[in-house]
Amino acid sequence: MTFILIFISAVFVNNIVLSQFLGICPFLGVSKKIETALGMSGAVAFVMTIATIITYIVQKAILEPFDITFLQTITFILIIAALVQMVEIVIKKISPALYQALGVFLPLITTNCAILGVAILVTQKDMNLLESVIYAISTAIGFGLALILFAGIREQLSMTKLPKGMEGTAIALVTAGLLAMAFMGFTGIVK
Amino acid sequence: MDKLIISPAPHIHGGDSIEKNMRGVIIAMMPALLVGFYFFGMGALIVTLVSVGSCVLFEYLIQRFLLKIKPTITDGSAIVTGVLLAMNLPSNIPVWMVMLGALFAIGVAKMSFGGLGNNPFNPALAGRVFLLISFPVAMTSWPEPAPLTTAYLDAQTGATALSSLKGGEVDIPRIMNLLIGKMGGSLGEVSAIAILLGLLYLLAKKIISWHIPVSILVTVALFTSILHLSNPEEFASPLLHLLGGGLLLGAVFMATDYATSPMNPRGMVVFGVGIGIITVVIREFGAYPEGVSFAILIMNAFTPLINNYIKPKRFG
Amino acid sequence: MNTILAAILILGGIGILLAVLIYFVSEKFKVIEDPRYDQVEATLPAANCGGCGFPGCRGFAVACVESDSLDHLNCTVGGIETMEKVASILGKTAVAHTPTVAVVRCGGDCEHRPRMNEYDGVKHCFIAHNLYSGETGCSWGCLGFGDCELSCDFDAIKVNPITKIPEVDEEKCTSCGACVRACPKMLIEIRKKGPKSRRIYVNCRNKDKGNISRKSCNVSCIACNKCFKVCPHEAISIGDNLAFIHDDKCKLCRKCVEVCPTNAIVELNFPPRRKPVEAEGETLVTNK
Amino acid sequence: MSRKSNLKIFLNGIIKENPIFVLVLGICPTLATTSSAINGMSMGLATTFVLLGSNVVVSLLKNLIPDKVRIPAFVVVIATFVTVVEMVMEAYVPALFESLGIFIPLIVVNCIVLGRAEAFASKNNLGKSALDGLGMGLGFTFALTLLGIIREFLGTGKAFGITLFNEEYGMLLFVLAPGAFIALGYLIAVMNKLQRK
Amino acid sequence: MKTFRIGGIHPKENKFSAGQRIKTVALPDRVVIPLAHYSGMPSRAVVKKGDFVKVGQLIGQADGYVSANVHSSVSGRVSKVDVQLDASGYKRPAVFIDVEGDEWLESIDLTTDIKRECHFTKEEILTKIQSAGIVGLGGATFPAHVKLAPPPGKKAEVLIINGVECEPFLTCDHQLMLEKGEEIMVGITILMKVLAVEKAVIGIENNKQDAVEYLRKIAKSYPGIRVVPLKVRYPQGGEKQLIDAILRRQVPSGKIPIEVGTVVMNVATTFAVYEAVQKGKPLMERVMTISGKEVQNPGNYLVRLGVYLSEVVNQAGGVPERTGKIIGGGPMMGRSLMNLDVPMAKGSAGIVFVPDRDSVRGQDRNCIRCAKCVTVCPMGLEPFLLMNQSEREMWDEMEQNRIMDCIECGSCSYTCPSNRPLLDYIRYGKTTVGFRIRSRKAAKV
Amino acid sequence: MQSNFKNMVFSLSLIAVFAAVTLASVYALTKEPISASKQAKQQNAIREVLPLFEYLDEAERVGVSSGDTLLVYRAYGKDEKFVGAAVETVSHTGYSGDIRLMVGFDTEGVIVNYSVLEQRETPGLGTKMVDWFKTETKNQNILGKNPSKDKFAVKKDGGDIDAITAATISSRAFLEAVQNAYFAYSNNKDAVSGATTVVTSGTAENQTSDKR
Ligand SMILES: Cc1cc2nc3c(=O)[nH]c(=O)nc-3n(C[C@H](O)[C@H](O)[C@H](O)COP(=O)(O)O)c2cc1C
Ligand SMILES: Cc1cc2nc3c(=O)[nH]c(=O)nc-3n(C[C@H](O)[C@H](O)[C@H](O)COP(=O)(O)O)c2cc1C
Ligand SMILES: Cc1cc2nc3c(=O)[nH]c(=O)nc-3n(C[C@H](O)[C@H](O)[C@H](O)COP(=O)(O)O)c2cc1C
Ligand SMILES: Cc1cc2nc3c(=O)[nH]c(=O)nc-3n(C[C@H](O)[C@H](O)[C@H](O)CO)c2cc1C
Ligand code: SF4
Ligand code: SF4
Ligand code: SF4
Ligand code: SF4
Ligand code: FES
Repeated sequence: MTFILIFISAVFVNNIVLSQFLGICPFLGVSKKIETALGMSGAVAFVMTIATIITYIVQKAILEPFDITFLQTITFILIIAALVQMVEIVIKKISPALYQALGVFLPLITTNCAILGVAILVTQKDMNLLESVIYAISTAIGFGLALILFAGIREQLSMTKLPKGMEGTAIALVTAGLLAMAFMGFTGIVK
Repeated sequence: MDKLIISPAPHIHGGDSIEKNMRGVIIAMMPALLVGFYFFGMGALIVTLVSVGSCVLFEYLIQRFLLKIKPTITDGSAIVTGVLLAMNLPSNIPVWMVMLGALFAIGVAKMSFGGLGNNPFNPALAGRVFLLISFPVAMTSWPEPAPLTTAYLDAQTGATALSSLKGGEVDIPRIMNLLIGKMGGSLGEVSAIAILLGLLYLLAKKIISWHIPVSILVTVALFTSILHLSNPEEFASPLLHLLGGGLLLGAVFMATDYATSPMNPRGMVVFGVGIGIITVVIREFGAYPEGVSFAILIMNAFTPLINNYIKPKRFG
Repeated sequence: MNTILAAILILGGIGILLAVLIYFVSEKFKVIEDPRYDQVEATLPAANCGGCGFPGCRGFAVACVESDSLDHLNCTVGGIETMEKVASILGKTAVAHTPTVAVVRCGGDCEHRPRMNEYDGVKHCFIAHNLYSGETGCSWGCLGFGDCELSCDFDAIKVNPITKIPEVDEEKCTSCGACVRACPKMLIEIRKKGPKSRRIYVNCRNKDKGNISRKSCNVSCIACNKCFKVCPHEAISIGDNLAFIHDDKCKLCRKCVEVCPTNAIVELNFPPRRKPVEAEGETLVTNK
Repeated sequence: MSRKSNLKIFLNGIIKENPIFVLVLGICPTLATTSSAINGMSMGLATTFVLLGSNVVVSLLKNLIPDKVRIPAFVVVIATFVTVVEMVMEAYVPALFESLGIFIPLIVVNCIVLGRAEAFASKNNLGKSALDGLGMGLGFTFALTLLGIIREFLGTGKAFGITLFNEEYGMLLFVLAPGAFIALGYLIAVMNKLQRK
Repeated sequence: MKTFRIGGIHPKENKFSAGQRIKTVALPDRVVIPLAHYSGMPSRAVVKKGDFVKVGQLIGQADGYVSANVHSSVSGRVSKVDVQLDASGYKRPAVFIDVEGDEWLESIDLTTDIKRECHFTKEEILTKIQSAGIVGLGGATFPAHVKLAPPPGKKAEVLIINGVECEPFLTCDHQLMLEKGEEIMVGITILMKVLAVEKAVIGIENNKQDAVEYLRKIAKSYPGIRVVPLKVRYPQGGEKQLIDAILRRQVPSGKIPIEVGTVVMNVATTFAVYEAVQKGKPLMERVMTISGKEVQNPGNYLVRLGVYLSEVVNQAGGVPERTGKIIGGGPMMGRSLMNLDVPMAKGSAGIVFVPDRDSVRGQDRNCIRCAKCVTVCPMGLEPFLLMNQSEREMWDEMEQNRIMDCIECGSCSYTCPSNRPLLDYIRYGKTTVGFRIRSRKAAKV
Repeated sequence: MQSNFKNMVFSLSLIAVFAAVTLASVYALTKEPISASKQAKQQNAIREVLPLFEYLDEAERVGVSSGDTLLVYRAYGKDEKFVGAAVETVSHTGYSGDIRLMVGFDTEGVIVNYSVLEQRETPGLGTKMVDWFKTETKNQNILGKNPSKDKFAVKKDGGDIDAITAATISSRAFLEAVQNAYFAYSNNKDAVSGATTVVTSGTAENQTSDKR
């Protein structure tokens, strides 16, 4: 049951993009087409889950016992950066098709603050490993949901003529605001 | 005629127009609006006039001075937005709030996207939810019905059927009152019969198809029945859900908004089912007593995806 | 002091570990792609206009790397400078291609070609062309709805709102050929720019018989053969009731211009003659 | 190098290539920490410090770092500065530290910081890099403060905590998540318009 | 009442010329017989300047399989073989003949009595149809002999006769059914014989009650022929819609009716088949409707091919004043004509005059996403989307959205409350996508 | 610089080491101030909610029925006289996130003052709790009230206290935390006289009627 609650919370109620404000650069950047949004969501889900597991273990097995949690930020980001790079290299070799689909997004993920954000959040929330993994996956799904919805809207907007000055980022942000407003309806379902 | 006109076929047009559709919606809203005027008196009238006036005015000003295009206020869509915004507000809400809501609806939710037809979210609902979030106090104190009262800001307040449910109170209005509209609530949502009259008119005039309203209502009825049967203590009866809040208003007038709903019957049904489910979830499990507005806005966001993946029934 | 030591050890350890890991992973999973693709692509203008005949700049880059010589390859946008850069990367030699420019071959502005009916459809050359021959009696001439303008990525061709005929800005035109493909009436031709941008061409594509074409437009080519006879360089040929000046043979002597009875031949960017010719057709296709 | 070009480098970040309005990078902290002007400004200054520091160090180290590990090395440098900021803030301005929360460590992934290190500091000398970092940082701070003022004003009727109109009239939405998006959206639209002129 | 299952509209019928008996148009001094057809290759002229031709004599030989013979509709002397402006302003090959008397080929049976028995074999009939130059008179002018010879492996089960005439204003098929019912029945039996089918169905819209009753009555003596009244709904005459309405079978995308075991023929085509087979008369005249809100004598006229439309119109009371637009064909699918100095062709089913106040399109506005175009599209397409994509030249996406299925019925443009030029753009997309598909196929070969 | 295995590893680890040294030293430098500032915050909070006192007992941990362990600081005035206790209490039923309070009681169990240590409620709604329950309008002031005598629940739930307008959820949570504090306090007072440590707080019932 708690897993379901974590899921609902992370996907709808406390959506990482729409209410936690993490991962907004890719949310704005790779949301022009539904297809790319799908690719990005997949890549994020993959990296986020693995990164959370590894950083969790590092935190519990190394940083905390040695009382050097102040190194958290630096170790986590190093791990994530290295991980992304390795994933990129490996995918490029073993599945060119997957690389075609995800490749362009991978470098963007390092600077996606949602990955680091989730890694830090699970340590702050005192979750256990399983909860952390569920949380990471759910968050990634929430990210994907927001991204894909948003991509749908933007694809539709690309078929219309926007007022001058509103094109591009401006309208994207306003749309995101309205989307976030709609999602506020979920508040209170789970804390 | 000196020069013949050459144009591609077809050479005739059915004569349907944006104005005709909007006029139809306005006519369809009249019964519910009049019931609102009756039960909430002066306040309802003031709120409606201010809402319509400011929607039209803002649309005009924005198009004329900011976008520098020919104003399209004559197409009537701003009027529809204005009336619907008003119908979604309590009748004792201060005028300046109504104006802010109208500004948000027209300025942010509609004109930023290029006006009629381009907006992904329902403007009137965006305006309403904006007010609900920004001024929760004013937006959740409902005046008691008091026929033809002249009270406005100082109206006697009470609870709506649904909010009293949420507060754990048991004083639930009788079904008859729900049908004719003798209950607390937004000024246009109270009378089920009046709204249904509007629905019949819209259907008869072929302005909307049945898919969206019916699928919403059926979904809510089914879902709440299941909940109610499983635990009558905790969950209210379907009848109360159907009649006791803004569901009918939303299902008939707001979810059917052209610009923000899916564009083929299958998609419309998916859309309606989505709204139904989200409404009940928010009402029964969420923080808000009323979920239709949010549900519609959320499904508005899904609309492009629905259009993208659910295609009309094809020939062959 | 203890924490400092631990920090150094652990951070250093993680750093080394990751570096080693990445190193080995990248060694193990190396993918080889000719790096010159990227290098060549980087020198190209990235206009992706297709003027070179390949799908986008990347395609052209691959073709440059793969082919034996660059003789038949030319980036119309970047011109010889770009091709020289490409050549130096690849150790090949670039050939200078004669500069060319787009030319619209219709002089039938509103004055010379009366409108006979009114088009009330989408203002789009292709759509109008598929429906019928056009608002004037000439079924060969420009429709004036600007498909060419839309197709040009370089803002080089614009329909003149008064004459309703497009004009090419020869400074901007890269002769990518997009407009040539866009024009449903096939009015646009990529021609040699000519010395000092001087060009002479027949400003008409009407293949109707002379009497018919004359009726619909009074600056049309009526295939009277006068230019053909007067041309000392055999640069003009006549076929399908239409004269054509071959830009590789034309020596810009301007004799044909003088004899054309309908002013259908246009001379561009020449200094004014001593004896001014009353040639209205010319003023139509100026580039200013 | 002349004075003028240095000034240009400095102003570049604040106006012409403002990281928020023009480059649209580092949006998360921009949105998350601007519910009040003071928070926005603090976040901006913290980022400025990191930018300045990392730009300086990167430009110093640029010749010592092999190309292939360039990015990881930069990241380490940046992360160091971020952690320093983190600890210092926790020690001396605990209240602020708490309200900015997770977004302080997240400066690490702020694309501006890495972006400037990569695009500018790794190619320029110390002085210029410092100016660039400072300019970019102040541009960022400017944007955050402006957004903070707007949101605080619209949402609660205050600016930097000073009441300008009765809180009753404040539109709560602007303090909350949706308002952040919307306010920034229009701010960028206005900036676009101003820039075009 | 039966009708097709997806989409459709009901435009104002305006059948002013209904019930007007077919009048024969007097012979002019000169005719210009076009050699080109809408579909297929133009025919090759087999006469030259100065030749004397009789009515019914072959003047244009079919060029290729999908092409049709052309016959002289008058007797007289060929004045030239040249090009002639067609209705859309392009020049097409044509034979110019100066009329001299009215001398028919001897092989043509000019009696009016109905010849019911047909003793020819299937092959003989097909040859007769082919040499008579019969093309579909329902609109597409597709050579009938091609349609009647299904590709190997395909077998027709039902013959459908298209008497729908769903276009507003047009009444020529209606009148033909009333006046030539018996002949049509015989024509149907001939077609059934060719196709070796046992069943034939005549689909007629309900607004032609008299035709339904009359044909029902005489159909009793023709075994296997049934008349089915249909609910009035445009574009019921489209063959895919008609098959769906009558048989509840949907022709798959990109396929022809034989795929679902049927062949559709128009009533006028059927009548032409009768005349060709039983009377030896090639296709050289047809019935057309002249109509319009302000036309003096709207009516149905029997016109020889090659007569200038202006002369036909003169006999119907001339061009009404303040005409803004002249449509060749019906107002939904017809083409607007540049002028009336255009010769009558096999496909000309009518001329409709539109007063100038009705002829200019309304100003188009934003799409309000009302989905009415989607609702009415008989092919289940999304016209608004196709238009948007066509505007942005997204050809691949359009192909995925099945633009090639569009039958260009115009229901979408007709309905749109925002007056969007949907079909204009869709046609543009369809042409381009069709071209891309063909060149892709060519590249593969 | 050329990238080869050796110098890659070398330079990276060198930078890492420098980073580690820097960080560790800053850590060493800020360690004291950080814990000092945390302490100061707590001390200030306690001072704010209690009458003047001389010294505090070591905090005692008291479990309450919500499962939390609360910290009780007993304060003594001159001549070791017990002047009251500050309780650090928490509620998890807030609108969003936990609500942490410091509540001060005098010797009788009357609330002296409270201060909000941590809350993430909505600005303009739930955040009003910071001074709502100290304000002397309507029936919302809890200072000077005694949880054992007054009904510490919002009016909607049949209590005596007026909830924050449009923020019933936050108010409920707030009052729940105060009640928890009181039970910890009173229990702790008893604990001196030897009673059990775990108490049942009345809030448990309130919670179940909270429909969600
Ligand atoms: C390119 C093309 C090829 C066709 N091929 C065949 C065919 O092989 N067999 C056949 O029976 N009909 C064929 N048809 C005829 C069509 O099925 C149809 O009857 C004709 O196009 C007229 O239909 P319409 O007026 O509804 O468009 C073809 C039509 C076209 C345009
Ligand atoms: C939209 C549309 C409407 C049509 N309406 C009619 C009609 O009313 N009557 C008719 O005979 N053919 C109509 N047709 C043509 C038929 O589809 C088909 O081509 C014809 O019935 C085949 O017979 P034919 O080859 O003898 O002409 C229509 C076609 C289309 C695409
Ligand atoms: C954006 C937003 C923030 C809210 N924040 C709070 C909050 O901080 N505390 C709270 O109790 N309720 C909050 N609510 C919930 C509603 O105000 C809810 O209607 C209220 O708690 C119950 O209404 P009542 O207090 O008038 O009975 C919030 C609602 C919204 C939309
Ligand atoms: C059936 C129908 C329902 C409508 N519902 C709404 C509505 O709920 N809210 C609104 O702002 N406008 C509504 N409109 C008006 C108009 O479509 C709306 O302003 C557009 O969303 C603006 O693009 C409606 C119009 C029609 C025809
Ligand atoms: S004018 Fe034509 S050839 Fe020249 S750049 Fe434009 S599209 Fe290309
Ligand atoms: S030149 Fe061709 S494409 Fe350009 S406006 Fe004329 S007809 Fe259209
Ligand atoms: S014209 Fe094409 S898209 Fe439009 S309704 Fe007809 S079949 Fe559908
Ligand atoms: S009918 Fe017109 S306005 Fe309606 S959806 Fe189609 S194109 Fe848009
Ligand atoms: S700042 Fe969060 S993703 Fe860029």
